Amino acid sequence: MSAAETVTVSIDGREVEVPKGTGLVETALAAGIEIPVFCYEPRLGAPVGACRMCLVEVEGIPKLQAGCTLTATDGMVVKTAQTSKLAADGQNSTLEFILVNHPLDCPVCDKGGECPLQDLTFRWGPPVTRNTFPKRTFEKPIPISPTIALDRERCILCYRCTRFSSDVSEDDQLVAQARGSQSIIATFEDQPYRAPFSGNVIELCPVGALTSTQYRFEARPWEIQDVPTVCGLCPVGCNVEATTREGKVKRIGSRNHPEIDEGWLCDKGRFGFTHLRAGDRVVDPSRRVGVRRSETLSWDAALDEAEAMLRAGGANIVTALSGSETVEQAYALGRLLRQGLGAHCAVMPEDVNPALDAFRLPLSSIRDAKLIVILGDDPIVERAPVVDLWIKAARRAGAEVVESEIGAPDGGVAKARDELGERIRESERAILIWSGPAGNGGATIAGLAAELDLAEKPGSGAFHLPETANGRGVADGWAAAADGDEADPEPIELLIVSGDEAAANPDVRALAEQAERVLAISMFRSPVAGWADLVLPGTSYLERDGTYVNLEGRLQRLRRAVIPPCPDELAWIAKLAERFDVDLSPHSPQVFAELSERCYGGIDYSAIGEVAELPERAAAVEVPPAPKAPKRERGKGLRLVSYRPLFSGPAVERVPELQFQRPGSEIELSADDAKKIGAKAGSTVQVISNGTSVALHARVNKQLVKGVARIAAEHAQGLGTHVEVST
Amino acid sequence: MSPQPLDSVRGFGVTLKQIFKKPITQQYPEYKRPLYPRFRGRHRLWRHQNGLEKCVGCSLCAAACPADCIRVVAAENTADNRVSPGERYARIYEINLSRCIFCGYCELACPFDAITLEQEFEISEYSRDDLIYTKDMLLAEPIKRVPVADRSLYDTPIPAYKERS
Amino acid sequence: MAVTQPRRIYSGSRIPAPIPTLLQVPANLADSEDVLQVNFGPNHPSTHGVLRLVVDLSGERVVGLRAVIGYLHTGFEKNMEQKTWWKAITYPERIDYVAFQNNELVFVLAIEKLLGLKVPPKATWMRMLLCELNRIHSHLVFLGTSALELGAISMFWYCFRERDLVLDLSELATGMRMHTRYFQAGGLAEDVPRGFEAECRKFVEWMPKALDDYGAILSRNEIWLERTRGIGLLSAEDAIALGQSGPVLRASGVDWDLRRDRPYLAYPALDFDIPVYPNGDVYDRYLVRMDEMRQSVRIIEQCLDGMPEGPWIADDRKVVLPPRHELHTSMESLIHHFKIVTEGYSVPEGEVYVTVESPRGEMGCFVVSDGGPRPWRVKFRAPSFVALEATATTMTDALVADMIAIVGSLDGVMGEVDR
Amino acid sequence: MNEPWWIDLIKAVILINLLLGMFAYMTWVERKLLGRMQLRYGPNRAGPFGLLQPIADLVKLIRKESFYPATAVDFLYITAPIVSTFTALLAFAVIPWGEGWHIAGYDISGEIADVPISLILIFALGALGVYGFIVGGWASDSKYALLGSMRTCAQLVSYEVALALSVLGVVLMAGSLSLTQIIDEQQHTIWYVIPQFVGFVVFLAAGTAETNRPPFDLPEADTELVAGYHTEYSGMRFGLFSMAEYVNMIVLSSLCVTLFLGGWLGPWPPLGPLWFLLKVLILIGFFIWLRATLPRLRYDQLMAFGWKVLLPVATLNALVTAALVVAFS
Repeated sequence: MSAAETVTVSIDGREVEVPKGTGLVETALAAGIEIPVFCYEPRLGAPVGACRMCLVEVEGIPKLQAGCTLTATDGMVVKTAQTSKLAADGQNSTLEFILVNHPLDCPVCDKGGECPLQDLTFRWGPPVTRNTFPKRTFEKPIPISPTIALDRERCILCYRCTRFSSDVSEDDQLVAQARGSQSIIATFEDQPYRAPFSGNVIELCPVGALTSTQYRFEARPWEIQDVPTVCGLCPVGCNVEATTREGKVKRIGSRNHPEIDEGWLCDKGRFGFTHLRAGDRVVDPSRRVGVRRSETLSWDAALDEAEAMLRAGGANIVTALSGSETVEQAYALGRLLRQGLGAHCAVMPEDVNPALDAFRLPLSSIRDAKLIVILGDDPIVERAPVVDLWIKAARRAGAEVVESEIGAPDGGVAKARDELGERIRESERAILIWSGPAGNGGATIAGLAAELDLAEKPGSGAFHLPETANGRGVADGWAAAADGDEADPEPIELLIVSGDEAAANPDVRALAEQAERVLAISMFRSPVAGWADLVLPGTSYLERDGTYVNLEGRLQRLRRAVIPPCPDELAWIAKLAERFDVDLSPHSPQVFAELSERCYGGIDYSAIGEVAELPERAAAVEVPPAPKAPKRERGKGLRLVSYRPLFSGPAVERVPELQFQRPGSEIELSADDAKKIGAKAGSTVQVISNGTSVALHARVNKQLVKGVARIAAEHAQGLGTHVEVST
Repeated sequence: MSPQPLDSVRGFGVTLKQIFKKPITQQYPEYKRPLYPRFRGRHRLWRHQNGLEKCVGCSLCAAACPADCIRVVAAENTADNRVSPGERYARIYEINLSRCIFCGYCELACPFDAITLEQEFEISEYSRDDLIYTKDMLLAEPIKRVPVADRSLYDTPIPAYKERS
Repeated sequence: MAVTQPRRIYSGSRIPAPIPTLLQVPANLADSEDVLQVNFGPNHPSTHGVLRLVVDLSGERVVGLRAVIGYLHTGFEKNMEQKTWWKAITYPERIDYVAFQNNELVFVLAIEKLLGLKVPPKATWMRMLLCELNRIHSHLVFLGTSALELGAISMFWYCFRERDLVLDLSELATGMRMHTRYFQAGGLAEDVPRGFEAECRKFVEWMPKALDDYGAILSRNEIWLERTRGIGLLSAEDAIALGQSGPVLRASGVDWDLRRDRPYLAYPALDFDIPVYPNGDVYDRYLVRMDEMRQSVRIIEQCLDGMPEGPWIADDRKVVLPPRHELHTSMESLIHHFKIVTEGYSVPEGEVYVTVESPRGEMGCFVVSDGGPRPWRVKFRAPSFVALEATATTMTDALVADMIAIVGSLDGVMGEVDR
Repeated sequence: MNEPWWIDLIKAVILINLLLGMFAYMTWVERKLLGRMQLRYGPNRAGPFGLLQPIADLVKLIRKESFYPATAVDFLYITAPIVSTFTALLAFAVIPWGEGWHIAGYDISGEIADVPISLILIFALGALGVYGFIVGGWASDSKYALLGSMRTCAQLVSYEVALALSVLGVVLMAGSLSLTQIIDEQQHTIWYVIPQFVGFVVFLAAGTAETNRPPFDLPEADTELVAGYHTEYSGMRFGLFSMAEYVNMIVLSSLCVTLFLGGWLGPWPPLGPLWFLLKVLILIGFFIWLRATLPRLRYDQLMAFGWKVLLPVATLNALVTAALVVAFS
């Protein structure tokens, strides 16, 4: 920034030079002076000055000013409470005023100990009270959703939560009702606060007014340990902090990676952790006996059994990976199977194409984009929720967001190329996003980006939103383990199913039919136990050490927050590898050091750091031509597009608090189709296919191509590729 | 100082005269000296008069404990299981008395006067595990009781924290 | 050619020390088969705590000596750095478990100095009183155990009789017989209890008589004199060079007492003498402590007479816990209580070194605060540790039995030495 | 001297048992008296006034593991306490505790064996008993025990001389080495404590050292040598050492009573053995009193005291007595 654009401000006698337009709070911070705030939060947009905690004395203005609403101007002379008696008195009065009706709840309140109101009162506020009258009372606590409890007595009306709801997540569900001292925070018409990002208001609340029901009375700040790790439930890889107490995860909080999540988390990542304690968690290995029965085994016996199965399988082993394994785990499995046994065949969770790396960008660059083009059939929020917030931010900042039609034959690529090509080329910062299946692991979108010459333009790029959290990393790890030819073994002696996602994959299920025997690694007693011969317990992302690669291609550290109830995969894979003369460490740092040489250019485990860096853009590679789209089956009625909703999957299914977030039984219809069928929005329609009939609520989505209907996967079970819809 | 043989003998007088005095040792298990009111012995948890527990499970005692010997796990009161007034109660309350240093910071920290250090000091056990006192043990009347000296003689008019509200 | 001198970090001689801190076996005896190396300690009936002396004996004569410490190392200082200031107050008193009250005082004084906190006079006077009681307690333990080690077994019981009276007073005032945590930053944890003065006066009247009895048994006893006079000699120069303080220093003829020379609390307002004896032997150390007990009784009496009325703790709500009754009515008080208890008060950035005259000498506390709620660094200057440095010097030409007397007279408390 | 052998045997059995009982209760008396001097009650849990305490101690000692140092010289290690106890008990055989009685036609003397040179016998046995202590400490192969037995060796040998010299005056005055005759002489004349006061004092001092009693308890000075020569002993082997010491103390007190305090003589009534017992108890009480009051001497001071004070005084006393006896006879 050039010198012309800076201003000089004097704060408490300290001269500080800051860029023009900097808020006074940040300016003071630059001078090493703290101006206490409650409501001020730059991520929520423009400051509102609601709490008056930041009162400062500005020379030339007779009244005290709310510091957060001011921006630094040249020659401004500011005195904060540290030097100005007036400002200190003002702050004291503000705090006294806030505390007048604040209930004596500290010992009970979950926020106690990490509460900004406590902190600021202790540091700046009055030590004694002058008020003896009874306090205002409300009914409390009010569950505004199964995950959030609202205590109106504690609320200091800073409007952070409502601002988040209206200005960030744009769900507009939290509002302030009534006026003055009677103001309360409420949801719209007492409906539950049902939005994918609702949990963020808990973290935003500077008092204990909005608290998590999961964390309610579970732990105190001095009893917990926060483990910095990465969320493993979607490909975004938000940086989270797992709060643990006595060896159990108690809550998940944001760790604010400014390039990935900016401190926002979706409710799945925030509340989904209780699946660790699910009742049907597999903790012991078990073996199938007879047709239906299974017996638990000791670990030694299980390893013996597994060894026998592997020896019998030899090279004719197929491994089905989930995409939720760590890179190390995939690598270890690869070393064991590929080097130890020569079994190179794997079923990958999804395609990964390196061509996309040439258009790599941090997610935060979406916010700065001028033009965003979204392709693919799936809603973004269902695939990579935080990306949706970035797009909303971009839209608020004036970017143009173009969503392609859903259900277009090629995902809208051709249309985008033809109709928007020129504009994308000309746009200063244009970003392409592919959200949906059939993107060929990013090759499709990379191909389009290459065509539009985005590789050379900083600030422009392309994202492919994959389905699994670590699909890329798993592919890297598996590939690094050995370089052998992948030949389809015939017959399949042994199928290894790694993880619950793989077990739920119908293709894997079909493979299992062909395989002689099946070895499954599963966290939960899912149906896989019925068709696997040996089930070994799996672990969750919160229980592992290792690395994940997110959708940007960023390598991030996963830290073990809690000890799993069983040995983690790496531990027993290493043991098993020993029996096949494969030298493998059970500790992820060593494994990473080994694999890093092979696929990440030898970077060090410690170099990944708490806030992971995004690698440089890779050199452009030849984008392979998209494989010919399989010929569409023709059928009667509307073609069905189903997508996997955010609130689904093995983890979410085991979290009772999140069930209300699961998608409603809806069918999305294009306006034309709806008109043709005569379905109004919200009316019930019968959806028939393959002899299955489902009653769903109709919803009209103008983005849908005519002749296409979209249903969330969990409501589309049993339905074929085409459905007939009737009222 | 020159040696003075007679001075050496004076000590014999001192030892001899003790025979005719009453021994100062106390026959402990039979006789228990009254403790002063401020004595800090084993902890006690208290109930309100209506039977509800005073403890709300806020863990302030655990935070104040320099020896980290208190473990509190809280839970929410429900209509059919009301343990304490208010929203929260201590589901688990354990004090590891083998770690406790009897500094009394827990009773200073407790905002509800739910925990106090009482006069009982006979807390030996054969096993360390037995020294982890659970909530039920802490709420119960102590089995062994020790006399306490007259409070009106030996304590400040309003004892700073032994007040029962 | 220029020679680069290594940069000197420390000027002045350090090693080898001018005065030996260990005794080397003389060359003519070094290879002799008659030299018997014996471990006295860490478990031995005569060592106070777990001091280990590796002694080379030629017959009964000590020809070589090496003290080994560290058996009671508990990491108190490091532990304190992990605790809030408030919680850390419970630690120093456990370092020297005999002079607990003085150790507690030095840390509390250090906090108050960093905070710039004014302590009400009543608290100051009560602190003096308790510290002097504690001094008597400490010296009684010294006297009882040293006499026991030299065979005068009854002394042990007589001393512990009075020690118990001191502990009773401690229980009355603070609730605990030892490790009281009664001194808090800003004053006292509680008001001086009713009835304390009467009980304390009884003690003050009784104590001189008891001291007379001790004197009758030991001070002029021929065997005691034989055993202690001229034994364990430490000259004034050596004592100073070895950094000695307290009774060990004063028994070597150096008139130095922090209560008078670096006054703290309200000692300047009191009238007391500082006993000094010139010979630097075990007997003089014994005499210094005997006289100090008498002086302490005088001080206690004056404290009782002069105890001011008023509050017992400062009224700084950012440091001192608010009154309990306010917790049910005042949000501000509840928050302050909550924060002090859980997070602790913050102490301004800075470093201080505070000393008090503990029964064993200069008890120093060096504290660095980074402005946070926990001490950044705590270091104690432990008089016991320094006293043990004189072991070798005082042990020159000693016999086995003298070794016991000398170690006893240096009065080290291993908890403080090792920390 | 017309006692049949079986009367001697009966007397010996009774006496040994009495002596053992006395040893046991001497520990009780010592602890009780010491306790009272130190403002304590002393043992008071086992039985009324703790009277069963010695039995409890015995049970404890017997049940306790008798550990055995790996490098000890086994034969000597085991026999040492036996030697000490045996000689200590044996010495009492010649000490007269009564006038003698005539029962059922038998003349029963007031001692087991009236040996003409009984005094020399006692000293001889005492000197033998020392071997137990010395050998026991040496055989334990422990540095503390070795130091302890070195001290025992030097201390007992030194004080034996003073002790022997201190009784020379008595022997000269009585003109006999037989203890019965010495008592007879005292009956005719006066208790020798008065003419032989110096000898009495020297005897007491040397005797205290000889029996390892404070302030001369250097061989087992606990604060210096842990437990001296019996550091490595436990259980009943330790018990035997302890017994030997206490029996030695009884023998010494008895000898002192016999030589200086008129033995079984008493003013009235003629209850010989009881008077004897009373005097012995008073002496033992005095030993305990010493222990309660005095600090321990240092080793070199002890030796200096023995050789430079006691020995010359005893010698002088013997010479003066001899001169006076010659002069008046």
